[in-house]
Amino acid sequence: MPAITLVEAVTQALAYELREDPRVVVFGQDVGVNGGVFRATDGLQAEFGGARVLDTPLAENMIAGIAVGMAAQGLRPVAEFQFMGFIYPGLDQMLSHAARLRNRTRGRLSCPLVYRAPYGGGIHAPEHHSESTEAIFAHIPGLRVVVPSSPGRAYGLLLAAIRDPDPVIFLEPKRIYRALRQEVPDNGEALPLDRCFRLREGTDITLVAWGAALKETLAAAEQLSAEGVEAEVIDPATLKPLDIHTIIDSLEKTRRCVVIHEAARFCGLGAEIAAQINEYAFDLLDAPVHRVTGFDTVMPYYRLEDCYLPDMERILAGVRRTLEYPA
Amino acid sequence: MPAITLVEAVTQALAYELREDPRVVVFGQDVGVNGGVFRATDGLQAEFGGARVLDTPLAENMIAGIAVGMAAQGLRPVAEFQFMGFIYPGLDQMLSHAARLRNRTRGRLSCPLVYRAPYGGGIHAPEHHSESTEAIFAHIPGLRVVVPSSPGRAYGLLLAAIRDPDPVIFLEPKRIYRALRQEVPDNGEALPLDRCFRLREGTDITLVAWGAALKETLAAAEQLSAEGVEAEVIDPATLKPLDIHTIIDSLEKTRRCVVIHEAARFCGLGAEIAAQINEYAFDLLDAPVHRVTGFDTVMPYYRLEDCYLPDMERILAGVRRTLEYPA
Amino acid sequence: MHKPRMHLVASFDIAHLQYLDEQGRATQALPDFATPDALQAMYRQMALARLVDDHAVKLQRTGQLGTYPSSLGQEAIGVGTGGALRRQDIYCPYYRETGALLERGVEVAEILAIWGGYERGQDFRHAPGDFPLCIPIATQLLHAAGVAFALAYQQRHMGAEPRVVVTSAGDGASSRGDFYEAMNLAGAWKLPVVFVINNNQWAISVSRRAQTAACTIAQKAVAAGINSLQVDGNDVIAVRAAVSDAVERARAGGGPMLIEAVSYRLCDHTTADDASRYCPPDELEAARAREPLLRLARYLGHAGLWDSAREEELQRELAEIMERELLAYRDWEPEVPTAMLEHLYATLPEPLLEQYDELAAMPPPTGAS
Amino acid sequence: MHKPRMHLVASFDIAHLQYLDEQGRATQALPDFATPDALQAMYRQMALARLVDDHAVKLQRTGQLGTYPSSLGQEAIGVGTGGALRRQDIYCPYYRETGALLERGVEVAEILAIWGGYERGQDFRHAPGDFPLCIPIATQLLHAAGVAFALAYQQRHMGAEPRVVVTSAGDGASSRGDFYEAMNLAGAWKLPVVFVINNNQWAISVSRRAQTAACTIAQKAVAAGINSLQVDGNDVIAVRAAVSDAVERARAGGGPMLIEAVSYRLCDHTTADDASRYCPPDELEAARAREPLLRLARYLGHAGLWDSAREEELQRELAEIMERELLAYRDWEPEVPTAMLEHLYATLPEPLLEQYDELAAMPPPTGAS
Ligand SMILES: Cc1ncc(C[n+]2csc(CCOP(=O)(O)OP(=O)(O)O)c2C)c(N)n1
Ligand SMILES: Cc1ncc(C[n+]2csc(CCOP(=O)(O)OP(=O)(O)O)c2C)c(N)n1
Ligand SMILES: [Mg+2]
Ligand SMILES: [Mg+2]
Repeated sequence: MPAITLVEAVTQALAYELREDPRVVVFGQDVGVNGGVFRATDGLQAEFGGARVLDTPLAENMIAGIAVGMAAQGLRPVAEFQFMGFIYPGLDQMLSHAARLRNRTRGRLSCPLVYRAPYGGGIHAPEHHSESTEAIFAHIPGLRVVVPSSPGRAYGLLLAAIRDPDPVIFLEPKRIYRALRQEVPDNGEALPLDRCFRLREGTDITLVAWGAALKETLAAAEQLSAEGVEAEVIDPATLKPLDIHTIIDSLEKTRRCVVIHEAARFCGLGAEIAAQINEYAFDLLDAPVHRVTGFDTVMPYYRLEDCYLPDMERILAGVRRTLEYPA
Repeated sequence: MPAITLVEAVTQALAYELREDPRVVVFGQDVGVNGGVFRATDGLQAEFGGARVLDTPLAENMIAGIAVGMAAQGLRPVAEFQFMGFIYPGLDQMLSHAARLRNRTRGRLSCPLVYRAPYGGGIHAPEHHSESTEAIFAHIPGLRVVVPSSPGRAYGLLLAAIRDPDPVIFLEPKRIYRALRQEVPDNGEALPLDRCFRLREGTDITLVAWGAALKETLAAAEQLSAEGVEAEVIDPATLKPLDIHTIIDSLEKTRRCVVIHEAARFCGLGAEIAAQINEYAFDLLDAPVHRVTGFDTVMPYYRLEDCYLPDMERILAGVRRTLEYPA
Repeated sequence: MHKPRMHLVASFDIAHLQYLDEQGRATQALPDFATPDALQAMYRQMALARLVDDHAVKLQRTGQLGTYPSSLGQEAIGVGTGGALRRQDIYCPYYRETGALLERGVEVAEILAIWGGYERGQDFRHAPGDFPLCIPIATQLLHAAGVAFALAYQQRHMGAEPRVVVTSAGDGASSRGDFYEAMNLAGAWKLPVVFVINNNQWAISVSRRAQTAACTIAQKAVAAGINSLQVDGNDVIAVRAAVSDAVERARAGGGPMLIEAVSYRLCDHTTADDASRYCPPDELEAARAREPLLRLARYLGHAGLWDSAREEELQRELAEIMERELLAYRDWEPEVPTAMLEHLYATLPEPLLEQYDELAAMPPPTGAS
Repeated sequence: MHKPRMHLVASFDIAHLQYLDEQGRATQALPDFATPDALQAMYRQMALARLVDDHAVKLQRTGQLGTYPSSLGQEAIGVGTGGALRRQDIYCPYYRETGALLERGVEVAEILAIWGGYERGQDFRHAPGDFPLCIPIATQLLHAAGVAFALAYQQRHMGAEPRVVVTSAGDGASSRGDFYEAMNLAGAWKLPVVFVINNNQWAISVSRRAQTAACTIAQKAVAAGINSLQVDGNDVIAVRAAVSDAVERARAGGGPMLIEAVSYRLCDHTTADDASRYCPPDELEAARAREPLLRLARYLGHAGLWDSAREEELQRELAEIMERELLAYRDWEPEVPTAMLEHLYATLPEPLLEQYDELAAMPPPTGAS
């Protein structure tokens, strides 16, 4: 079994589900012959035909809106937004309809759909191509927000997202689309949603991160280990609804926590995690929950993007500060 | 001087600035002859003419987008969205352009504009008419998010917002549009943005709330006072950028804090406030920061809206829990 | 510049359809479906819609209902449209839709419940595939395009029978990008969807002329390369004929269509509105003379198919229905606080259990109205 | 139903304008502006645009520039459009705009800096009122409508001279609601704005035909009730004539216009794209024969206004300019980390000071490219 990248795992999951479930349709800009600008849908139109893998006209609001109609009528639409920076015209449909249809019809109609988008910075792309605004979606009741951080989790979580009876925003960290390879058996086995993954065991500090930021976070954990500090690393994966209990459990051991995310800090998901830790584990804490995040400004053009993204230096600095607290 | 309501204070501020600054234009759906569905622009078209107070076609994305062009070209547009529930089609323009134009042109062009919207629930309005998603906007770098909670602050803060050289989302708590009257001199004096207002002094606990939720919060503070508990009540008013220091200062006295907001809890602004308190005042705290908020679900149709909104009971329960901590 | 020579690359005509003029006289031979029975049935449905609207407004005025949008004067559009669909077709309505909802089998009590603050009103018992009333303007047009894709897909790839979706919106909605994006996709993908615009001349206080420089709404279909037609929206026969024709063409694979039904809002926008602030009284008066019930009654009268006795009998019958439905609304089972979390997801996620328990401990609200 | 009688309520024609055919022969008398000097100047600008694009792609291939969108084959649209504006007019461009930017006085080094990862490239020194290049498709069309309102407002109420805004977008952009909303407002408010669509037949891999069932983009203006015209976008004279005419009409208060310039993308979508995955080679070959530089060169050659000596001289001159600009780009002053906070607000809000200090303490990035 050849080892595959995260983006190939996405393709593999889409292909699996297209094959198994005739209700699944995949659509978006350039997802057909071109296979998507990141090749996430490469070969799918050739295998499943233009009736199930479709290029749409260029209109994100439309893409978000038709998915609601398709899902309510019994299909399992998987819609691609080319970059997260272009998802916003679709927000109205996601918030006002996809997230609410089940509730407002008291369960009569529902929205089993997936909105996929590559997200995050660090690939030297032009303006508006490096967004990470997961917190906006995580604030919306009725949605699920899922971020994979490895080929295996991309495969298993995307299968789960497609099969989930409710709408899922599936954000793919494009900086690590091809960063590492894993063997991912194409066995159709989904991974659980709404559950954190513990990526590394440790006793001294808990690091919470998701998506591409886990690359530097795990590297920081290795570095710390060389220094005798064992960090526990937790990937929430499903950011909403958030499984806080796995994080709290970890804190019972470590009593210290750093949250790392690429997104701007203010009202980012780190704030919610910090607030919940504060609520559920106030007495456990030996130091304030520290956030290592993007800055509260627009993601800069590529010359400065490495200064914006949390790197190992900043993660290590945050960890040391937290370990040394009060100092 | 007659006492006026919050919505009348909005009208008074708009009229003042239309009179003083020929660059100001007011537009939106039904803001002309009809004076807005809440009458916030009542009489303005009659006084300032159809060239400066304009009904637009029905398209929120358009309203948000043309404001960017107007502002960049030297006008001072004040755009009304009829309800916050209909602002989302404009989010793309707000996030991708209004908030960024100054930054991406390195100061050459800028966006001195105001996007106004009535917000919040509790007026028995239909579906989608009771939203409070200020946290979405507060996450966006480059925006200011301002919420008045009294006629005086509505007047002073709206003047400040119109005069501010950067884009402001001005959210008007419609539940208290007509809840109380104050004498508000029409003297053109703006109130400061980016500063909390201390609405009540107290030593035992700090209550942070904004907009309509202050009504119940202040009532709860009175009730507590009768019981011998003196709550300090802080209205951030500018939710982004947030003046955390006034809140921290208060905590130096009280060491306990409850944040109250109508919006859904998860990734709401209460999370950011709790996280920052945790960061800046960890050692001050005698109890976890407690959040009394809307539930993490869709704002229900009106029969249940009072169950959704934080009421005095829930605020008092939150305060007691925080005061009694650890219990 | 001096006038250059140009050549023509495309041409478009917009046509208007009418069967009954303002005096209720047939302007041409009626379509086959317009049998005496069918016309009387349409009249009855329009009269019921008017009665429901009238009662709903009164309920609101007496604090027994929330904001309500009457369709007074526009009954022909709803009834003509609703009647053109088959049961298994799908309808994606906007909010001003009494006539069409009744045609679809939605119960009057359900309609009242929606505006009375109960989500469960949207759980249309007899129209289980239809979309709920849609408040955010024009967004439903995209749902309809998605439904149309699904129907065509299920027909072609899953052996389902051919079905069609009809969706409606107001003239104001035609300014929203959604309207255009939905039509454009429907055209590009040749989807079985019919867009019906209730051009009642107002979007709250904004007149049709302030809304767009286009002289018809129908011509907006040209942008999407799809067919369109303007109909006299006060002539239920014309509406029904046009929508039926479009629906059956779509069913046969002929693609989408836009229908502009020209009418007039003879009432406030909703009970929260005061149209006297902006609506010219003479314009309103003139429009009143063109209204659809009077027109059809006149036609039926000329043809000996209607008289005051039958009218009285009809009103008695409708009043009874209304009575029953009002009771059903008054006895509507209240929602409990936990209801707001019960249908958010298929299964309540664990992190929400705590909030669910908090709601479960709450006393039910006391008679909010 | 049997065919009912309908009456016509509106009719629309879409015209096409061309001056030079594919062989560079005049198909009609040229407009007055088309003097030998003017034509040679347009040729020069198109050639410069092509050279800039060519070098930019090479810079990208060698790691010295980020993703770049060439306008190869579409130079007539940019140059024809840019030349139709007066200095004080405003331009709201999309991202595929080399020719128009050069016409507006934007420096080549600024263009390279934008795509080279420096925000400061957007600070157009010689076009201070123009909007920056716009990446989110179609959003700039709304800015243009807003600018047009401001220009008309400043003229009518603040004594400013009459000015016009021109904005551009691709064929793909015409599927976005923004496009329609912008045109509709421009029509309803009669704004001085001209919309120019570069119909290069592709939106990345999605063909014009997959984008819409409309047979022209020009006809989309019918939805907004505004005028429109299709021009041969490979004929710089036609583009310039059409845009100039529209601009001057708008300046005189005649309202907005949509111009569809029909061309072909003779290159990859951007350097990140591989058009061979989807673009039929024979279609591409056929399009190459219609390209704008060759066409104008042929016309000028026939007229004795161009020959290989002049071409060589021109290329030498342009190469020198390019050399100079490449140096300016290479010497572009790097941005320091704090730059990302310096222009976010007019004044840095106090709560951001801490983050500013953190950035100030950072070492500047080491030669990211
Ligand atoms: C997106 C959105 N914006 C604003 C509103 C508020 N609103 C409700 S109805 C209405 C006017 C709609 O006019 P039209 O489309 O002509 O339909 P009509 O009510 O006249 O039938 C407006 C602005 C809304 N419901 N949705
Ligand atoms: C809103 C938005 N969606 C998607 C993209 C990604 N994207 C960049 S260019 C492009 C195709 C645009 O095609 P067209 O409008 O025809 O312009 P062209 O590039 O052909 O000149 C797409 C989909 C984007 N930049 N913005
Ligand atoms: Mg209307
Ligand atoms: Mg194109």
